[in-house]
Amino acid sequence: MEDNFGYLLAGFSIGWALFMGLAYWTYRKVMRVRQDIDDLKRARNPRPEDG
Amino acid sequence: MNEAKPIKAESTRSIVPRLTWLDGLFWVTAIAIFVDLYLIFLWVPKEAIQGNVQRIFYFHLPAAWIAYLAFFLVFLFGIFHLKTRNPKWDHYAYSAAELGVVFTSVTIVTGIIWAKPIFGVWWVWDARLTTTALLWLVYVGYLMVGAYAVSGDKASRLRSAVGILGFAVVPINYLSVSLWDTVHIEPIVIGGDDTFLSADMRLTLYFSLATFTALFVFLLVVRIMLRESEAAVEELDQERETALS
Amino acid sequence: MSYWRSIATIVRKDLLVELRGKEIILSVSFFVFLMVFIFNFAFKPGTIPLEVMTPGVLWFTFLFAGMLSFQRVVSTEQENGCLDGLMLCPHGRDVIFVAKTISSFLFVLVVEVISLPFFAVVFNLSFFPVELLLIIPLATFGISIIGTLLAALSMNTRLREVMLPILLIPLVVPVVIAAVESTGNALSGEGWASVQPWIWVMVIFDIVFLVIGLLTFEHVIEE
Amino acid sequence: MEHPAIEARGLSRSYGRVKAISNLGLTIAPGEKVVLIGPNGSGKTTLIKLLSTLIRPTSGTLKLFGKDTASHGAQLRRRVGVLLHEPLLYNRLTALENLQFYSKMFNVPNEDRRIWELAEEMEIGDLLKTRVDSLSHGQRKRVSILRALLHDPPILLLDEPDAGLDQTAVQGLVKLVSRNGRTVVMSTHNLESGLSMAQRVIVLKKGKVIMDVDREVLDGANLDLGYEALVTG
Repeated sequence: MEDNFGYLLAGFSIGWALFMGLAYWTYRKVMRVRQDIDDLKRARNPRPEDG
Repeated sequence: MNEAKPIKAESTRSIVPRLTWLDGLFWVTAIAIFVDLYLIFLWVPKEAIQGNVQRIFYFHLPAAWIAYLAFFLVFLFGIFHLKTRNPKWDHYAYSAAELGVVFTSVTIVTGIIWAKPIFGVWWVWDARLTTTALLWLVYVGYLMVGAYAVSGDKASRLRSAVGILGFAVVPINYLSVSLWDTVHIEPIVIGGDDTFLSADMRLTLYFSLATFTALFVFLLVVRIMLRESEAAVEELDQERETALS
Repeated sequence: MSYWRSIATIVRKDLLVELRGKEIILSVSFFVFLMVFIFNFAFKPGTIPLEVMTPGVLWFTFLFAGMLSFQRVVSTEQENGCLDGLMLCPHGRDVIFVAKTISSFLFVLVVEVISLPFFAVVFNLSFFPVELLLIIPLATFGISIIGTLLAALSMNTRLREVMLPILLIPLVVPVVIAAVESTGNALSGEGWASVQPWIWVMVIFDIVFLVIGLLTFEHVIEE
Repeated sequence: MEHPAIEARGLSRSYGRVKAISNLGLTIAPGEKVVLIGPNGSGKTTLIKLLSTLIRPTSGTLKLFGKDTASHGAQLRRRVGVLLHEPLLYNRLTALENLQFYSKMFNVPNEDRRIWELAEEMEIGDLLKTRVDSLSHGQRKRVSILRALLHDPPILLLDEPDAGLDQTAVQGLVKLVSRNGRTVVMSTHNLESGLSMAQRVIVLKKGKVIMDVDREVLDGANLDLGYEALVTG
């Protein structure tokens, strides 16, 4: 490979790695939020429907 | 009326929510991306005429295909939403539209970066690029309708109609722009079809497309979950208000 | 058959309401008058060859005139909840869409006919190419279909004022390109051959969006 | 067996998360006069709009004369007259022009005779030539009632017709409405005009029917007391 793309590859890789890390962190956070919401719903609903 | 009792969110379950198929998809995508990078930058041979600039093609084309896939989904989900009036479809459509705009932006930016060295000008009114730009305009309008109301019933149905209209205009856009198109570029340069590519190039292109698709599916599902959580929180707010009033 | 009779009744009623107030035709025609002035100040005549500029100015003005009219045609139904009155009539809700599109189309056409001589004078057009008799109605109808659909759908939501231009313009680009190009060719006397492909673009555009309008309108217009 | 005029099964309608009508069952025979009573927000107007096919239910079925409103909407609207809070009249047209427009839409035979006939009955013959925007609220209401009766509908839905009407107009309305075998559903706030017109009283609360009884069973007095108790709850 006469023109060495090592630096470009490295740069891109770091960029993508950061992006994917952020994506994974968001994904886990969303899962957590969904569970909290489910808990909230369960906590509210068993209350007898008034009126 | 009784006071809504405060909710203590003490969670009895484990801190880390259980793993799902999304985790599997995530790791597959992560690995595929790095392989894809390796293919694009090191493995695939340099294009004879344009040199290394042409490597951006392996980002530009997949991003364009995914953008059109995303907006096709918005079109489909829009129809389902109008038919069944189930807010679920609106959440799916909105998430797909948001990702569609992201991928369209990537397509346009890579198109511009690619056009500069080839033509010495930033923007070129190529039929494909212009149609994509128009699509971007329509669906940013779509998202702005969304910004007004997350679960407003009428606004969400208006969004679905715009989503359907927006996609239907694509073929006509392409037809009228290519008739109008003054700059003639041979297809290979900006997102041409793949018959001119050598075997290695075609392999890289398809691999890159597969990686982008996996990434798109992952981001879409996460965004849908987020969107549904937004709607759920809004619903709980309304419930709390009615309970308190 | 009663489908077209109902549409004709609604259109006749719209014309009657408009004649009574003449609100739309007068104010929009005056708007076109202003636009032509502004364009003249913006592009000093003589700097740009007229036949290049005229189609662009013409259709830009007609597009904005259209947008003003769609909002008004639809909002006449908003007073006293008249839209509910139409929805209670014994026919499908798509009749309302078709009727309102035709009413908007007629209003904008009248404005265009009124302002064409004015354009001819200011841009000293020596002759009136006959192709325009086909280009102007086709393009105006295309714009009216999408304009009416969006105006009606965003009617009683908070989005009304700002949404129409933002949503309408990207959607009507193909018909505006077709109109400008074919008007340019017609004005420079290139004859039918050069205008014909653009006519097809507009015909396809009108048909596709009329069908989509018919299918989506009733689902969205209901409460 | 003749179909009931109005038949609702498990009917519900929600706006966003608020359930305006929840799982409501109702059967009204042809010719029956029914009055809907209930506090604000109990779903009276929503129910009237549902019966008139103006809005679609989120769940449940609604049949008029045995035909489902979801599939036969347009056809059924020919047999339903509706009066809403809004007069549904075009301000810049005269009352006559408005009525001529609606009679063409409902293709009422020899419409002018019909319009004048009804106008005499409702004593608004002299108003027909004036523009709607120069009519008073009460006059507009009467023109709108006339609009609902133009096509002589077998079902008549009135959403608080007595709001803004003076006593004589209310009597005129009651006389007009309670004639021949027309099925009438009328929602109202004040009891007297409701009772004077209806055989059957339905009390709505939070989108549910909490009382459905014939007028004879309840004389005016204890209905007042009962109503207050029921409604405040």
